[in-house]
Amino acid sequence: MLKTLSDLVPNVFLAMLLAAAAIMAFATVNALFLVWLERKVSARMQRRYGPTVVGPFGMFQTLVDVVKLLSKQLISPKDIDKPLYHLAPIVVFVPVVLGLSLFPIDKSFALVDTNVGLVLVFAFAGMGFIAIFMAGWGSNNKYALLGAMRAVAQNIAYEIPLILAALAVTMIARSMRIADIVEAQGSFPYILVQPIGALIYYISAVAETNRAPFDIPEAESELVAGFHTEYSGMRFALFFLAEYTNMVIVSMVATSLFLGGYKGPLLPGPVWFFGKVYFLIFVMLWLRWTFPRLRFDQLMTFAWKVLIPLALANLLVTATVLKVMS
Amino acid sequence: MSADTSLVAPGAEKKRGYLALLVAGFFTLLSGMWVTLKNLFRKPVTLRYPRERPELSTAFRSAIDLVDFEELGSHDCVACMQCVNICPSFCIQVEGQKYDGVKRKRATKFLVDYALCSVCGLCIDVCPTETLKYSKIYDEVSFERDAFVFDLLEPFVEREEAFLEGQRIADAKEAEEKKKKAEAAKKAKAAVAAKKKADGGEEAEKAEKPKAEKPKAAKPKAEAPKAEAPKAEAPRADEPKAEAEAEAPKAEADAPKAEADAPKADEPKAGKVDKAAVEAKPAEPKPKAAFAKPDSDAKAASLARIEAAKKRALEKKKQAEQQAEGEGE
Amino acid sequence: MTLSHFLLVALALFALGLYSVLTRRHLIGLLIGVELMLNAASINFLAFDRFVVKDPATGQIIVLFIIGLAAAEAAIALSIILSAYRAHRSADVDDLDELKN
Amino acid sequence: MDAVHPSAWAFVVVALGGALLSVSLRNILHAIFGLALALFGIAGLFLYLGSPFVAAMEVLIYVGGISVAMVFAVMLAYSLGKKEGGSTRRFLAVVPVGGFFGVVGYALLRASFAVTSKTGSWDLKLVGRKLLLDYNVVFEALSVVLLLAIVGAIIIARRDEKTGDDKTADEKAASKGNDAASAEERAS
Repeated sequence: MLKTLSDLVPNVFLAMLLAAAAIMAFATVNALFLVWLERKVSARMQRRYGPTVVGPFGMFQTLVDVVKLLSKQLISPKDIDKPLYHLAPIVVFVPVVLGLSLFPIDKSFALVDTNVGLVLVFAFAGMGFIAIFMAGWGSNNKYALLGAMRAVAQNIAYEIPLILAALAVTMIARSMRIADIVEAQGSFPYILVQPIGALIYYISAVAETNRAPFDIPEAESELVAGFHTEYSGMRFALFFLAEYTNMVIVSMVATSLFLGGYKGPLLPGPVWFFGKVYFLIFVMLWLRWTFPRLRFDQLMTFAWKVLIPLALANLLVTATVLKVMS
Repeated sequence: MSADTSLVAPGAEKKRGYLALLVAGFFTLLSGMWVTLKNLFRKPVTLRYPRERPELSTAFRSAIDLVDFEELGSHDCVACMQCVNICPSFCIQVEGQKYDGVKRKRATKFLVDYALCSVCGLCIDVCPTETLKYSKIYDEVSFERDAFVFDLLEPFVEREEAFLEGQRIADAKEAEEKKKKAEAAKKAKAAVAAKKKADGGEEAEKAEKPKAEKPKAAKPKAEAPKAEAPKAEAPRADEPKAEAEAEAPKAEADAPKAEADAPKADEPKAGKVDKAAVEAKPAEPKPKAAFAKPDSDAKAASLARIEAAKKRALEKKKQAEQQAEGEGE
Repeated sequence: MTLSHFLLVALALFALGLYSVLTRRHLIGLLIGVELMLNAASINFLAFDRFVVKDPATGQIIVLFIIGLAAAEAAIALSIILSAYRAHRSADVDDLDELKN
Repeated sequence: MDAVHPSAWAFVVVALGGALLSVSLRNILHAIFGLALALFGIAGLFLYLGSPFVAAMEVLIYVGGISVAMVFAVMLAYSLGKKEGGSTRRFLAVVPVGGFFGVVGYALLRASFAVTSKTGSWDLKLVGRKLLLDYNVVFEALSVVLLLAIVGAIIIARRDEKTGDDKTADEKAASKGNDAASAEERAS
């Protein structure tokens, strides 16, 4: 049976502290690794070397960057909306930490286990918009505000196909508990049953995390850096951290829903789980360094005219097939 | 919304249906991803510049440098001033001195202002001893103009004494041989004169002249083919680090002739190593000297300048070593 | 926490919502008040569901209905606010005193 | 049935604090973020009341949907110019609200409820089944209401193309955002 942290640590507060510490540590290390990976992958795709100097293969480059960011002055622009501006980097991190705790990384372990895990993940992802808005509005900067509005419009548009695609899977698995969905995948992953759903989910997930080619909220050629234009030093690093952790979360969802989570031959569960997660993240990097950015109207057209109808059709077909088969 | 918002370029594509377009678009995306995937596993084409340096073409031209002749153990500048005279940019300064017991003049000062040099190569063409060549310097950077004044004699300063000593001996030998020959010639002449007093001495004088001049003319010619080889043979060819340089010249100076034979034997090999030498060369610290008052011949000042240049070179060397150590991947 | 605690909390939320509706002049302020009141009702439903009712599914369903209705209401209200703002260049309740337009 | 774990008070504090912020803050945008905080706290209370699904829905729809839509609306129709209600207005509001709170609170404290033990289950499947069988009509009606709300929101918020000649340039510039706004209203 699935064990959770509260089974292992009886004291609730201690368990919460432990979970928070573990998640923060994971998020930080993961972001350090991912930034390095992104730089390396992008470099190799452009036939450059990428970071090579600090540490083996330049792996500690991001560590050095973090030290640099930590030592930087925190600049607050004039006439900012102070509470919003200062709260935004913290708020953006809350849903990320909450969302990371929900995934079973092995047959027998997840930090938290609820029967509505999937819904919770999407709910927490939705909370991220608030922080983006706070940052965009609080910065008193037109680029930040435009970036925030774009980010929210985009995220709301792409959340629909995201959830619809995930819904098709929950219909097959007959559960919203992530562990159950993973278990229901038996010997073959759901990507074979739901190829279109998986594709829709993945595209929407890339858009949800504001990654290229959907990185319109932070399109540097038009909006400087979008909603975090005015943030410097560690505040900026927190946004960065949240972005990269968001990538992990959507990849974890995709892994659990479509790729069979921790399942796999020979190797232990966590290895499979994280291997799949990082493969999906690699594909995200791959996409980013392959495709040019969409225009905003193209982005919206794609969401409303392509992804949502496809996702709805997918859901309908799935429901029909399930009804006929049962 | 207008047609502008459609995902498709206007025109031929519009005939296709919604789903067909989607599928076609999807495969287009895949082909794009295939391109980046292929490139992901290719070797990078960039050079990590301060650590890796480009292999410069043999046709590469930069400021002039003195050739380090293997068999001489030093350069062969005789301070003839031809390069100074022909230089259109007035960027060369040469002074020479005659030493006791050494036949030829030696340069005591050879400054090139790279900031002025137009790399026209006239000095190289005009050099009678062929001791000038293009250097491979391409990344000299400085905030001061003086930093571009190179003291080309700098690498030779340490071995100058030894060279002069060797040259004295060689010249003495030569002089002796010459004397002997001259004596022999005299004897012969005397003999001939004695023999053919009746014929007159005009013919004998004619025969003597070319004999005396021959060794002079032959020498540079014999050196010329050798001159390329030493580059490869020199210890810095194998060890790009400038460290070895300090010790090497002495060894060269002691036994110049023994080493000079070696490269001849395996010339093709040497040619290969030559490339490495070319690549390694720019990494060596180039001597620089201040050029504050070019006309003042105060020797002390110039010595001080050379000292400063040495210091700079040492610092550079250290940096280069540190970089070499810190080099990753 | 027992049932009456939850009911008191819900009451406090409802009172705050009511206060907001009464004092705010910005249209969105009114909407905020309404949302708070709706949520107070939701808490009441779930609290009774948790402590009193025998079948717990019913309360959840009602709360879900409330949430759905609130979403619909918010969408309509916001679009009305937008069009009112466009017509009057103001989202202030006191400025919207004409029947025309 | 036994009482809820006392750590739920933390969420009570969050909910009431957020509500206080949303009521008292003058900046309407801050008030919306206060509302989001309050809704988050209320979602936590739902969790303690035994329904994680409703809590998740609360966060998903209220925090991620409605409050975001409100912020969007504020940004499209932003007017902070006027001060919120004066002190007389506030005082006039406090009297009935305080009265209401006092009366109902008193009634609540006096009342006694028959706390019973559960017979049904909290299972999500049961909720779904009931939703589609017992409450089918309500469910369908609600979906119709949502559809109407979507269509109505679009129609109301949409600029009337024919009579839109007297709009100022400023408004025309703002109209670009309307598509996004209606899109996002559809989402919520």
